[in-house]
Order: sequence, then structure tokens, then C-alpha cells
Amino acid sequence: MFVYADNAATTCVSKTALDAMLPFLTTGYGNPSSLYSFGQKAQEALQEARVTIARCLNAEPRDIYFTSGGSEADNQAIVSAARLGARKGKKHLISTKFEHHAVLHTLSRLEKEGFEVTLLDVHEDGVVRLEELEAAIREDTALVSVMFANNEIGTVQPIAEIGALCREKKIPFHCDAVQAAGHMPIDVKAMNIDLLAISGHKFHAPKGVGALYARKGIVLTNLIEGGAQERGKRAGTENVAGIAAMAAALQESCEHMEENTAKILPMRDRLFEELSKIPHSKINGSLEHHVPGTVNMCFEGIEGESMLLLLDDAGICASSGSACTSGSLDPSHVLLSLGIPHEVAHGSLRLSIGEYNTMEEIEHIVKTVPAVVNYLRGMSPVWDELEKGQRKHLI
Amino acid sequence: MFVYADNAATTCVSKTALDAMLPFLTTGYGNPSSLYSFGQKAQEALQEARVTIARCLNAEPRDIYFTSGGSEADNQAIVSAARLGARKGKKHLISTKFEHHAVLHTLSRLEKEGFEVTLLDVHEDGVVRLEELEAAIREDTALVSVMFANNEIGTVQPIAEIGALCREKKIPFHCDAVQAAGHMPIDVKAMNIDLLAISGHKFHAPKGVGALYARKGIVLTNLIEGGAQERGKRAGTENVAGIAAMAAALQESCEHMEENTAKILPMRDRLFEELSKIPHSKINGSLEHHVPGTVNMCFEGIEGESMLLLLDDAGICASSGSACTSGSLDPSHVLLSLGIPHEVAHGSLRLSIGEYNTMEEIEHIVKTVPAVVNYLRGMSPVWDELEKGQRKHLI
Amino acid sequence: MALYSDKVMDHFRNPRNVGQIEDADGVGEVGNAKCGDIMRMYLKVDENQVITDVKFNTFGCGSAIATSSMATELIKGKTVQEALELSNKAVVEALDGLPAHKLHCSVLAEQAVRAAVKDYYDRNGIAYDPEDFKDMDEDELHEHVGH
Amino acid sequence: MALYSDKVMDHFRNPRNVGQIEDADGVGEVGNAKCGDIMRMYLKVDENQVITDVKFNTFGCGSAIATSSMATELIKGKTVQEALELSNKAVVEALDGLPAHKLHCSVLAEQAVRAAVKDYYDRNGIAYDPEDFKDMDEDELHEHVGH
Ligand SMILES: Cc1ncc(COP(=O)(O)O)c(C=O)c1O
Ligand SMILES: Cc1ncc(COP(=O)(O)O)c(C=O)c1O
Repeated sequence: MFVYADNAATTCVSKTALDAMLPFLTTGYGNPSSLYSFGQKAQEALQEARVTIARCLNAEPRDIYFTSGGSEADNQAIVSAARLGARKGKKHLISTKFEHHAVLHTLSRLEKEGFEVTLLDVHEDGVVRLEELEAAIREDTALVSVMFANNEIGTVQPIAEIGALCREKKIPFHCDAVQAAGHMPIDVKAMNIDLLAISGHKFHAPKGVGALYARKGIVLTNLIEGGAQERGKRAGTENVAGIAAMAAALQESCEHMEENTAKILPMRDRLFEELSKIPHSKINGSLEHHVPGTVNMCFEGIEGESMLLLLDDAGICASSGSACTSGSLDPSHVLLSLGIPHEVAHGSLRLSIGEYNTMEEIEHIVKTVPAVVNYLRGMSPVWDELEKGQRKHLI
Repeated sequence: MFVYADNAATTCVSKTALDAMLPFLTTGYGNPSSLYSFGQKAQEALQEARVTIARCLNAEPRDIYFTSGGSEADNQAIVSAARLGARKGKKHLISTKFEHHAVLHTLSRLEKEGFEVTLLDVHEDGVVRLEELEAAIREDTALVSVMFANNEIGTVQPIAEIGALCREKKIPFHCDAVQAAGHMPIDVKAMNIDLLAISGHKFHAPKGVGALYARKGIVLTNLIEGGAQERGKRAGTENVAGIAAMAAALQESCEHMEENTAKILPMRDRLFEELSKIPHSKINGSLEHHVPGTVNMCFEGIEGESMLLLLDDAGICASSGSACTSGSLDPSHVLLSLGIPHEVAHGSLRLSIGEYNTMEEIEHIVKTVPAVVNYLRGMSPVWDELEKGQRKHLI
Repeated sequence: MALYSDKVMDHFRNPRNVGQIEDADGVGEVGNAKCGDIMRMYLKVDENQVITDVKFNTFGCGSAIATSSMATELIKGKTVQEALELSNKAVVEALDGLPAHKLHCSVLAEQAVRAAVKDYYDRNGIAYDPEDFKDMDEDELHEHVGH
Repeated sequence: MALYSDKVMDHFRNPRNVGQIEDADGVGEVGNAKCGDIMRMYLKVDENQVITDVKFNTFGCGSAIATSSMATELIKGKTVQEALELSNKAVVEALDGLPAHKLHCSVLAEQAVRAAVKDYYDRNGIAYDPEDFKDMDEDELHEHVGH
């Protein structure tokens, strides 16, 4: 049985998305910048996509800029806010400890350029505290960047509250909504979001296409210079097919959001219920504010990569924050930011499910994971020591 | 009759390219960064694409970096060379007057940062002179960037000679080969090219995917920070389908290059032959060093946009360097760089044909264009004055 | 959402009143070839100062031709005073709109009409306030439209 | 071009010599849980210093398990002196290669064998040059493999 349970990494391309893109990969290949009607048809497709995506986010179409994905959108949002701030002498940037690297590495680069960066704690539950954000805000704060939902543990941040606070303090607020778009309601106006990043392949569009929302008045800095595409803010011939697919996929996801959530939650709960029975396991991040499909747990005494490989042998696609999956020595910065000890973080498992999963697949997972954990613990010297009391249980 | 004669703007997606991408838009949607075999299959596809593209350029696979298109590749190449140079106190950049805006605007931005830019003349024939390049090179020159073939007039530059000179002077050489890849032989080793940009949609892959070749030893600066994709030099989940399509399309184009050229040249010659019969017309750029499919001419007394609209009505897709097509006041910087007067440059027409065109289509073009030119001249006060001797013919 | 409205395309494809009037009572030419658009307008004006015939020649883009055509339609049968009141906005509206970067064409059409009327006034020794034609300087025109 | 060679996957899926030896003659443990990999190796050594049995326990990734397994295979039946000569390179080669960022696992396997042999020497009062075991410091190990 093949079970794709890594929807936070990427999702399958929906039939709707594929159907939306195929016309532009066959007969409708015109360049949107061309004058003739064959090109203008592609331009119209871009405009329709812009309108659709804007509608899904409650944004204005002219405030949507197409990019090559979530990373580019995050980079451009942050660099733009930093440049805008710097012009007014504001060089302080606030974000959180468990943002995606597209955010954190961009901040690091700005730090090297002389910006000052404050990363908010996300506590054991994986949720930033509004009062800590408020305390961190300074006269020279140029940007607050907080993700909508965390990609590893799925916790959702108090975005509307953060937005209101930032609006009150007149600080641009960027939200990395890559994990939320299509899965949770987003309203950039009601939530006072100034900049927002989404990525098509997280909601059943293909990889390599995303969008940046930038509220009118937030002047963007180009990452890519050249032609006048995207109102002069993002050069390069547009990925028309991908953009059309992204719009169709986002619309479909948003229209079926409640239905999908209703389908996903019982499956997710079943996962938590069964996998929590594994002794010395732990659920990572609060379940109170949470995207529907993401399950993140740690199992003591084993290491994540070997777990993933054995799950793969059983047909299950999952991910881990173990160091070995990333080729670094430290396990995921997200898990560490929750205060999880290294030893435990190495043994993490993320299962992220979507509306395409079935309860049958979930049963396969809940049968397989405990067996894999047991098997690996059976050959683990760490588990041996834990069992013999030579090592203290941490969870 | 529908005649697509704007292949320099974009090309149709070939069946080969579409077939190469479809698996990744349907069943093979795994994330290349994922550990499980389903993800690793996507990783393998990336690697195969890298090998294929490297082979087409005579490069090493590890020196190929996938991007979202030609613009991004050009930007990253130039910014990288500039940063490398700056570290050694070298802040002089050399390019040409008729580069694509992806190059020119990047250079302008660097100029604002304190770099000095020299743009070489391209003369009436649209070809840079080696001796002028040599004269422009200084102790502190950090980059020479010369395009392989110009996108508007199709002239090809003495790339191998430029490469040899730059290698001798130890200056990084970037080549924007967006218009050449798949249409002319490229050998980065023999031509001593250090950095090279290509864009899939110019050789029958879809829009929104490109590649940057960067010779080992040229350390790239990230435009997009985040995940460790592309050896840490270009973050963002990879456009797997687009990349697979690009590799398949480039391979097909390279394999059929001679055959395609043999098919295109007689069509192109027929265009030149017939359209040159229009009085007071002019071929732009030397035909001696030229990509096969691009035809650029000026017709005195008329303006390009209205010509394009009437050609569109006759089913012909073409482009122009007229100011009105770009929404600016000045006609194409490329045509102006050849010394063509504004008045004449406004009346330019670019027809760019490919192996998918037929001689029948060419006949339709050569019948339609003279009629359109005549019609527009008939209502043109400029033509009226030229005819009456109140205005001097410029061509 | 095509580049131009159907009205613009209709006037571009089938421009009304294209041509010259040999014995015109007023001729106006505005724009310049370097900038890519020139409009020349010919008026035939009767004793009641009514424009009985109008023709144009235009070198320029699609919207330059369409606005010229529409402008001639809008002033035909009107008095020269009425013609002077033709605003570029009226031309744009009659064409169901123009893309933002093409608005200067409508200004040019307005100016061409005014230049032709001015020529008619000049030829017939009809007095007018030079202030009314002050804005017809070429350079100013192009600045005026925001290039 | 999968992540791991078939050999690695075979040794990961069917690790040889997994387990513990109650009355082992030498036991070595290297690595640490914070870094995500620990290997423990048990040796049974006969009077001719031949390794007659070997078992391992490993906490770690796929290649940690596979290299442990391969290392036990490579030293079984060999003398302890021969075991000491086992290089991480030999383990990697026997596994048809490892990804670059996994090479440290093979170093760990080599170290686990050496640690077990050292323990055997210590228990049996067999003299050895401490220099030979100098590089077994944890911190040094991780630096050595280039993290
Ligand atoms: C010479 C040249 N360079 C760069 C580009 C930019 O490529 P893209 O639009 O795919 O980013 C183009 C095409 O638009 C081009 O013709
Ligand atoms: C929260 C978050 N931000 C940003 C990204 C980057 O998106 P992409 O890989 O499409 O560039 C991802 C996914 O990889 C993500 O999960």
C-alpha cells in the first residue's frame, strides 16, 4: 500500500490544476507581453488568476505578484520591508525562532548588512506570545514577520492579533502563509496583513510557482530585474501555465476547505490517538491552534531517518526533523525552538495528511509506525540504557 | 491562417517537452528533498536533467543551477560576479549597449551601488568589436557580460574570442545565451564561458524555468535564500516538471539543430528577399553572424504597433521595437544602439521563425506585410511628407 | 481585458474620415515622428463656422489612429467653437476607454483638432485669445501627458 | 542515484549481527545521542585473539545501521589486530559508497570496533600503545569528519 503522508512537503497536482495549465502547455503558448491577441489571451489568463487569488485572500488583484514559489515571495517581502525601513533609519526586524529558512536566512543576510534581528520565542506549544511581540517592538522596527502555520509542527499563530498590533504601531507585517493557504481561511484585510507569501505546490498546484501579496503602499524591491512584468516588480516571462494552475488549485482548495477539514480531522485524530499509545512518545506543538493535517511526534530512543526509511519500505511517505535528513548535525531548528532536547528531537516524525488520504491509509500508518519504532528501539543502545535505567527518560 | 512568427518572444511547448513534464504533474509529484524513494525519484529526475543540460552546453552537471528563467539566471550571474569582484576591490563591469534588460537593469542597480559600468558600442551591424572590448578592460574589471545572440535583431557576437580574451585577462565572462541555446552550438569550455544563462521557453520548454551555468570556482551569490536546494545557491522547491521539460526540449533542439537550421534558413531568406522589395525598408543588423530565425526590418513612414495589430488581424504574430509596444516614449534601445534614428526605429518589425513554421506560412507573411505597410503609409502624414520631398528619407 | 476595447479596434480597423482635403479651411498637425506619433487634421468649415467635412492622416499606434478617427467623428457637423471644447476625456469615453499608457494619444487628438481650428482662425483673420492655445507647445504636450 | 546504494539498503534492512553479547570479551560504544548516532559493539574473542562473534546495537540513521552491520561482517573471524586495521574507507567501499554527508557514520563504525578492541585489551591486561587510540576522543571525532 502506497500512502502519501507528506503533504506539508508537497502535494499532488489536482486534476483541476492540471486541467487549468494544459491549455497553456499546448495551444495557448503566447507570451503575455505580446501585443497580438494570441499573446493577450495569455495576459488575460494572468489577470484572471490574479483576480482569483486575490479573491481567495480578500486582497486586491493589483496587489498580487506572481513569483517562482514561496521562498522567493518570502525573500522579496522581507528585503522590501527592510529597504523601506532603512530609508527611514529603521533597521530592526522581528520574527520568530521557528520560521522557515526562506525567512530566517534572509534575515541573517540582512543582519550581516547591519540590520538587527529579534527572534521571538515560540514556547513549548509552538505559539508566539502577543505580549512578547509587543515588548520586542521598538521605535526603529521595520518589519514583523510571523508565519501563519508552522511547516513542521502545524501550529497556527495569532495572525489577526499580530496584524492589529502591527497596524496600530504602523509596522509592516509579513506573513509566510505557505502552509496555511488553501487550508485555513486567510483574509489579508481583516487580519491587517501587509505582505503575504504563498506557494502553489502546497495546495495541489505544481512546484515552482507562488505569489506575493503586497498591500498598496508597500513598495517592493526587485529581486529579479529586467522586463516590466508584474508591474515592474518581478522580471521574467511569466510561468503562465503554473500561475493558471495555482489560481485554479487555490480556488478549489478554498471552496472545499470546510469539507476537506472535516475529512482530515478524524484521520488526524486517529493518528494521534493510536501513535500516542507508543510509550515514551510525545506530540510536538499545541493542538489547540493547528492546521488540520499535520501531526508531529517524537519517539524516544530512535532516530528519525531510519524510521523514515523503514516506513518507506512499507509504502509510507513521511518526514522527520532529524539531523540526518538534512545532512546537518543538529536536528530541526523548529523542534529545538520548542525546547525539545536534541536526543529526543532526533526521533521525530511528521505525518501530514490531506483530503486525498483515506482512513484505510491511516490504518496502515497506525499499524506500521509502532512496529517500526519497536524494531528500531530493539537495536538501539539508547533505548537499552533507558530501559535499564542507565539513562533518564526525557519524555 | 494563423502564423506564429514570434519565436524570439516565446515558443510553443514541444510534444517532447510536454511528455517529459507530465509524469511530474500526475503520479510523480514527490518533493526532491524528501528522503523516501518517491521523493528521491524526483531528485533523480533533477539530476538527469542536469546531466542532459550539461551535455548540451559541454559543461559539468554540478555547474548547472536551475532557476525560474533567463532573467533570474542573468541577474544571479551578474550580481555574483560583481560581489566576487568587489571583494577584491574590482568594481568595473563591462557589457554592451544592446543587452536584454535583465542584464542592463541589473547593471544599473549595481551602478547605483557604486560600480562603474562600461557599455560597448555594437555599431551599425550589431556586433561588438574585440579591440573595443580589449580597450575597455581595466585593472579593476570584475565582469564582462556579452550576449550570445541579440533578441531583437538576431546578431551573434564573437563569443569564443571574447571568452579567450577574458580568460587571458582573468576576468569572469558571463554570456546571456537565452536566444542562442537550442539554436546555435554552445560549448562553455571551448568558448571559455564562466557564466551562462538560458531560458526554457525559448526552445520549446514551458515558461518559468531556466538555468544558470557557473563554472566551478565562480562562487554564486544567492538571490533567493532558504532551503539547501541547488547546492545551497538557489532556494525553493524545484520546478521538477519544468526542469524535466527543459532538459528534454534542449536535448531535442540540440539534436536537431542542423536539420532545423536547414529548414529555417530558406524561409528566412524568402522573408528578407520579399520584404526587402518594399521601398524604403531596411534590414537591421548584419546577416553575416546571425541566429537562423530572426528577421528585423524597418519600414519608413509607419509605426510598429499599428502594423502589428493589422498583422494580428491577418493571423500573423510578430513583434516590434516601436515605443508604443512597450509603453515608453523611446523605441527599442537595441535599434537605437545600432544608430537607427528614432523616426525609423518606430517602424520596425521583428519576425522570428522556427522549425514549426512552413513555407506556406511564409508566403502568407510576404503577401500580407507589404499590403499592411502600404495601407499605413497611405494614411501617414510622415509618408506624405517623404513622398512630397518635405522630409528627407532616412533609409 | 484585451489590449483595446472593441470600439478602439473598430475605429482602428475601419478608421472614419481618413484622408486629406485639398482645399481645407484649416489644417493642424501635432506630435512628432521622433516620438512615434503625428496627427494631421483637415477641416472644411462653412460660413456658419460649421465643420462640414473633416479628414485625418495619422502616423502612430493603434490608439493614435483610433482616437484620430473618433475625434473626427465627434466634431463633424459641429461648429468650430464646439470642436474646441472637445476634450481628450470625451474621446476616451467615446472609445470605451484606453489603456493608461495610451492616454496621450487622446490628448494628441484633442490638440490636433485645436491646431486645425487655430489654423482656420488664423487664415480667416478671426480673433482669438492666444491664451486658449498656449498649451499646444510640443514639449509641453509630452510632459503634460506624463512621459 | 538513490540516496543509498543497494548494498547499504540491504545492510540497513537486514542488518547482520544485531544484538548484544551477555558475556562479551570487549564492548565499545562511540557517538552520542545529542548528535544523533551511537554505536555499541560487542566482541567475543578466543584464545588466539580471533573474533569468533560480534554483535552491535546502533541508534542512528540508515547509514549508521548499515555501516555497523558491515563492520561486524568485516571483522568477524579476523584477529583483533586485523580488526584494528579496519578503516572507514574499507567499510564505505564494501557498501558500494556512501553519500558525502554520511561518511561520518563509517568513521563511527571504525571507531566502535577500535573501542571494543581497546576494551578487550584493557580487560585482559594486554599492553598497547595509547597513541594508537588517541583519536577516539568524541569531540575530535566529530571535527575529524568535518561537521
Ligand atoms: C536575450 C534574452 N535574455 C534574457 C531574457 C529573459 O528570459 P525570461 O523572460 O525567460 O526570464 C530574454 C527573453 O525574454 C532574452 O531574449
Ligand atoms: C512555511 C514555508 N515557507 C516557505 C516555504 C518555501 O516554499 P517553496 O519551497 O515553494 O519556495 C515552505 C515550503 O517549502 C514552507 O513550508
